[in-house]
Amino acid sequence: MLKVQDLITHYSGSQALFGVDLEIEQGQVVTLLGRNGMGKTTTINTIIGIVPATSGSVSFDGVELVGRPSFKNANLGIGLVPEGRQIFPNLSLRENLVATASNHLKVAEPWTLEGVFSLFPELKERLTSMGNLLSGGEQQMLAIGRALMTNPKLLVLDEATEGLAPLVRKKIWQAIAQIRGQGVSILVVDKNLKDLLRIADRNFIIERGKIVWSGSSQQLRDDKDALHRHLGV
Amino acid sequence: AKEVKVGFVTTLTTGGAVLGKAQKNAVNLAIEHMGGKMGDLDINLIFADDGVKPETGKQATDKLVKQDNVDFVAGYIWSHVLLASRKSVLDAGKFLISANAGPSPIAGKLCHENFFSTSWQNDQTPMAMGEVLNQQGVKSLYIMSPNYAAGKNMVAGVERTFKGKVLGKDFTKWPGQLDFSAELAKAKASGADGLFVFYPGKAGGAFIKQYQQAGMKDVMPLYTVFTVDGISLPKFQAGNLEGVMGSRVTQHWDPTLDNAQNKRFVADYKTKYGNYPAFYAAQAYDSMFLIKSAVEAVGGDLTNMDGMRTAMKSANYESVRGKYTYGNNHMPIQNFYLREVVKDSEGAWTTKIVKTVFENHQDPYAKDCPLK
Amino acid sequence: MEPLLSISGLTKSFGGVNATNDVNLDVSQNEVHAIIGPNGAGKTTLISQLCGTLKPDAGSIAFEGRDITSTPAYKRARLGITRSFQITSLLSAMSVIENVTLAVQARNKHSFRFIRAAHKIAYLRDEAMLALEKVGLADRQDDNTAELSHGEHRQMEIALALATNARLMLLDEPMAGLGPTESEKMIDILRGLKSTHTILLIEHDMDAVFALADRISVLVYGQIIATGTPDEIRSNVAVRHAYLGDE
Amino acid sequence: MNRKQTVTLAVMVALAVMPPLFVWTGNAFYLDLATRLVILAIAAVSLNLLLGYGGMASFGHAAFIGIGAYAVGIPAYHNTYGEFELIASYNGFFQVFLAVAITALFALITGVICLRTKGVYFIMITMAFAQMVFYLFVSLDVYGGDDGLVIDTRSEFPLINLDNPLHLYFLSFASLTAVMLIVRTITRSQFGKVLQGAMGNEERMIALGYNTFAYKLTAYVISGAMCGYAGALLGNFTTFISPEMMGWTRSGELMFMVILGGAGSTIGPIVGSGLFVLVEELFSSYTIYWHLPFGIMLILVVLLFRGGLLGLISGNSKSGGH
Amino acid sequence: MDFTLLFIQTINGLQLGLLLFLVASGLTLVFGILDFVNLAHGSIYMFGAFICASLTFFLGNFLWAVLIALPIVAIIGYLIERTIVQSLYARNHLDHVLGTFGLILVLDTLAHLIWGPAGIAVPLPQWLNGRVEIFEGVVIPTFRLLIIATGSGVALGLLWLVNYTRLGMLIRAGASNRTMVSALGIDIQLLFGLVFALGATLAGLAGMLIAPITEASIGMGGEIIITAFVVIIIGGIGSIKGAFIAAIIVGLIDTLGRSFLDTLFKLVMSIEAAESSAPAISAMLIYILMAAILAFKPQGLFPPKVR
Ligand SMILES: Nc1ncnc2c1ncn2[C@@H]1O[C@H](COP(=O)(O)OP(=O)(O)OP(=O)(O)O)[C@@H](O)[C@H]1O
Ligand SMILES: Nc1ncnc2c1ncn2[C@@H]1O[C@H](COP(=O)(O)OP(=O)(O)OP(=O)(O)O)[C@@H](O)[C@H]1O
Ligand SMILES: [Mg+2]
Ligand SMILES: [Mg+2]
Repeated sequence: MLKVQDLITHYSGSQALFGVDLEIEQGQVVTLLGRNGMGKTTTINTIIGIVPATSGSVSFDGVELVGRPSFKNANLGIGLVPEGRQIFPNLSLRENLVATASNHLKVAEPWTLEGVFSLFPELKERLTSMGNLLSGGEQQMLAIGRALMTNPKLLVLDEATEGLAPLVRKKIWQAIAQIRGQGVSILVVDKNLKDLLRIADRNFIIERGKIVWSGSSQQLRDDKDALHRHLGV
Repeated sequence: AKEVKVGFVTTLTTGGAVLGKAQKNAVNLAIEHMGGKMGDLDINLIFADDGVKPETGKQATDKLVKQDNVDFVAGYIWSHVLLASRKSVLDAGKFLISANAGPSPIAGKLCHENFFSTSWQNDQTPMAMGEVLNQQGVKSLYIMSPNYAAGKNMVAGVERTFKGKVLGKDFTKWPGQLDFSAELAKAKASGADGLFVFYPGKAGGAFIKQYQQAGMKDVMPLYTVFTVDGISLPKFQAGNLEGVMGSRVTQHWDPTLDNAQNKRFVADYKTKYGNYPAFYAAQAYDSMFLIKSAVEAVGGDLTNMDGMRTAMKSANYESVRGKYTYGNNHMPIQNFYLREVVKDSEGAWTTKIVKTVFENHQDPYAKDCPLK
Repeated sequence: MEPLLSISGLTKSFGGVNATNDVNLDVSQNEVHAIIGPNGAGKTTLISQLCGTLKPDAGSIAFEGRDITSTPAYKRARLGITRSFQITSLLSAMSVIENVTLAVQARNKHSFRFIRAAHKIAYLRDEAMLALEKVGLADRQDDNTAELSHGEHRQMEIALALATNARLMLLDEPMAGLGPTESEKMIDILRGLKSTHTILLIEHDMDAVFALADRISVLVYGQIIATGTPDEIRSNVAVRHAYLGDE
Repeated sequence: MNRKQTVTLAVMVALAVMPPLFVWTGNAFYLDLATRLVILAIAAVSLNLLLGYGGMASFGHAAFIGIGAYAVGIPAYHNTYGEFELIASYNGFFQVFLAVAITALFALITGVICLRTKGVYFIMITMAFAQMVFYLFVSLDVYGGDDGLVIDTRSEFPLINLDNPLHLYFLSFASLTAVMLIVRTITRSQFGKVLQGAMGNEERMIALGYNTFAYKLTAYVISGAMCGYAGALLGNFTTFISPEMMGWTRSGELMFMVILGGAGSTIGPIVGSGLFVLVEELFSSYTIYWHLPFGIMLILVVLLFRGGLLGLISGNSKSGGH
Repeated sequence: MDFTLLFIQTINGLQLGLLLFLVASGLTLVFGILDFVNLAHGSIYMFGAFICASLTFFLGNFLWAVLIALPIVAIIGYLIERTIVQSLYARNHLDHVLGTFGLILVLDTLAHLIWGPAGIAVPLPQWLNGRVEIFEGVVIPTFRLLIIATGSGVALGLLWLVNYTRLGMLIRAGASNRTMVSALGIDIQLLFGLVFALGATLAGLAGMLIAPITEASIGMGGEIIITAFVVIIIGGIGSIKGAFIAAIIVGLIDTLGRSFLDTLFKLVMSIEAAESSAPAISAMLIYILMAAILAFKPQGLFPPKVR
């Protein structure tokens, strides 16, 4: 479904990605692991088109994404929960969810406000609060809800559980499993290795802008050396 | 061939360029009428733009004086530009000829032997209007004018001669205020016999429109100075502002003045540029002939400053306003006329002279000038 | 011993939300006191009131026995209270080292020093480097802050707090955004501060909390529902239900 | 030596040697132009302290220039025409002191109010105060109102004679160099770093313990006073002052000089004011429609070079402001 | 005090306020929402006036001219956005200021080249040129009533658009975070282009409505732009409601100041002093007002909830 080949990205001068290869199948949960500053976010942002790729290819359902504006890529069915939440501060919580909601793929049962609120009941009480006045965790939930409201078939979560209470985190993992059940693929970056490995089908480890390891969760648990060398655990 | 270099500083950019363009046209026409020569000398004319800013005007003047080394600097529509530039010209020992601006200091304590005016001192025109108001039996007056130096001069001028009662005065924000609804409402409420205003340039157009839209024409007759002129009238006509028809203005000159020089000027200006010349143009046209009289009087010897000065002082040239003389401060002593807005034979809006208000009128500041 | 920080009756509400509701809390010298609680419970709001960016509706705050409830934020910082931001707040137009240098420089009484070039003042730079080394950003000292990754920004956030050398550090989720490795390291750093500093730690990372905290307070809906040692809290049924959610 | 320093040196050397050459080759007008340029550059450099290093885009700096110029003109006027004996004087030191003191005081008072605001609000409130000064002088009939005030006698100093254009030029040039050095020193000092920090993220600086308001106010007063000094020079140069000099368009021009050259660098504002003055002179001598190419040039500079012309020269695209 | 006069002046103030609102609304839209400082807003206002003036003479009817001029101005606005503004969003405000100042010079000179320096007086159809007697002694020019109506209509329309439509949400979202809006599937470029064009259209409309009162002239943009900024600053940047209320306040204060300040001053000082200080103070009035409001509310009367 998503196939990234030899992706190279530069930030004004300095190179951040040195040829990333990565693949996601329909309905899979795939993780991208790596220490801080290794290029996880850059990979994600390049896939979507927020950061322009220098070279390489990203094909999504047979469409080449590199070189296209990000809104077109998003409309193919990629939903992003960006690093650092990035909710719209000057929109109310409800507006944040509604403003960019869409159903380009004509999903039969699209996400609704109620759907999001049943996932995060906390949000319901803050319906009219401005985005910037929400607590860090509330913002994070909102960012996930906002991505869901675009009814994606590939959900990309960049540190989507940062700042969430343990209970909520747990709920999110459950939700992910549930969404996957509906045929949605998921690319996830997160620090909670234990939780991730429990739900992931496939894991990629990135180091200095290159994929240095990939394999199933069981393989990774067993590969103590890789865990230690690339992730320091 | 030898040449006489003349710098002409006027406004060529911004909205004020309408006035500058009229002056430039008139100066070019004057040169044409002279056949490009003053005596035996070729005329080398350099126009410079002041952008309605004193600093820009001064810089342009400096360039004319220091870089182009002109013999005469003429022009200057705006008082503040003239005041800022004055020292540059006079300190360099050149002649300075104002073709419009006439602020009081220049007629009084800042007067200078090398300065001449082909226009008027600010107070004179409104003084004539004050006299007109007396003659017409206007007992009470409402006054409106922009809140800047020339505006205050105008008001002071009319108050000098007007004998009735001033019921109210509004000094409006300048520049920038073009909506006069509040002031017009006040004027109307005052119940005065007449309304005196001074709104030069585009403020004049705006004022006249609103005067008409407010329906004041039948209630309170309008008396203006420097508001209705050859530049604004065609615009009023195009905009169908009948309200201005019949309104009264005073001026030292009119296109209908009966002398040969004026007839040629007005006729050729109309043919060449398609409309009646405004007073700005008339004064600019005169300034060239004043210079010509000086150059010819000394036989082209431009180092003979005294000779040229004496010649100019005698005002011995064909002025479009007819004969006039110079006071000790080198401001014209001249007639002022009452003019009325009328349609000409072809239906174009213009003015005609109703009568002479002042004969050989001298400005009130001449006594402050140490020159004899 | 008198507590370093003493909070009593602190109340703040936004419209209908009681973000902190009659909070009473003492933090003693050289203690790591963790505050945990669900999202939106009012933890950040509490910190903002302690450091002076938010004005409480009621209640008082005393630092070293002295009432600072209405002391402006910058003065509190001078007294020795520093904070880190949950949502990273750095000088992104400056280099990494410049950021930290400014934090070191803040230890001075004032910075109305106009003559000497700041980058030539050795101790400022040395101290700044020390802080950067601690968080592992020493090799990025000359980079532009905007060019660092999210996790690196989080590390800088802590470096700044460390560099002020304040006696009381209010740390708002210092582990957030850090990878597993980096988190481990951060726990070590904070542990190292224990002997010299007092820390009020807000954190959702329970491993860190249980590894570091001397005492833990649980904040729910703006109210402290429990305070105790890590073991007491771990076994508190209400806390497990409202927050931890395990089992 | 990096490119920026090379440019700085080249510009300063050119400013030091060219003007006397103009005089010897009989191009006195270009000496005038250079003097104008240098004086405006002083104002631009002082504005840059605020704008480039403090993120305070003052849109009212022309008022400081105007007040500075009137501080020369008014004492001279009274010395010539009497009244107000207390301040009547041609003494240059007195006039400059007056210019600097009054502008500093004005900056202090208005700064306390203006600095409560930020960003565009700051731009507008500084403009508001400048407009008040503008209308104040427009209606001050004693000093000519909008017709302005002619300065018959320039400031008198021992040894130097400001009626001599070269003396005036070199006084201005020396002042520019001094002001540049002052700004450069300040911005690299601890004070300067705090100022730049406050520009970047005020909340963070407060959390670190800085009373950012006091630092910003100090910078505002320093900048205002330097601009007042530039005004005193300008008054001596034009020998004429009018409220027009403090209109918002002039404040805007100053701002453009800084941005055009490159905010937040020592030489930027000088390059900017140089370009502004020279291009204006050059273009306007060709056509009265010179604003058209001038405007296109400004647009192109903004579109193509980040951080003004200096961004082009030094090859980095760091931009100042907010 | 004369209450009829007070009433008339209040209506005059209202009318001036609504006219200011028309200019300011486009500015606050572009500034508050696109976070773009458009100094050239005034020049577009001027273009609106000139285009409409020319069309009035060409078509012989003012209203038709307005209807045709509006889309023309919108297209001009859109083109300006595409060519220049678009690449400046990501820059800081000062770059906007410099770039749009350049644009002012270009547009004003173009206007000078196209229409000459003279300015154009715009004739009104007879039915708009008259006056309406509201009640005994209170007569208002018809056209000014039209301005009041248009200004109020635009205010309501904008409030609805920005606050209650999804388009409005997207516009606001785009203002705070372009990248994210785009990453969530919205063509932000197009959206911004349209908003800019709308802002330009509003500026143009204001120019068209002022032209029959004053005239279309070079430099009219520079005269209005500062006042328009004062209005949106007092109101709080980006707030349509704020701009509306501030415009009315400024209109009223300015008009009433001009009308009654001298009378007021004469109560406490000599006639001489009153006559010379009243105009000075009334010219400063809106600036004093702005400074005073900002001193107490540094982000205007209705600060954006976020920025
Ligand atoms: N300025 C404000 N105006 C209105 N409501 C606010 C404001 N700041 C915070 N809130 C609300 O107050 C509550 C407490 O917020 P706070 O940020 O303190 O939570 P928190 O405990 O830090 O949560 P988290 O763990 O998610 O960061 C939240 O519901 C939030 O929406
Ligand atoms: N805007 C930028 N300009 C220049 N360099 C950047 C920029 N953003 C990131 N980088 C650099 O690119 C590298 C990869 O950054 P990236 O954000 O992709 O890391 P990451 O793996 O997501 O890290 P983290 O876990 O901290 O979020 C880092 O070294 C970072 O410094
Ligand atoms: Mg990342
Ligand atoms: Mg929080």
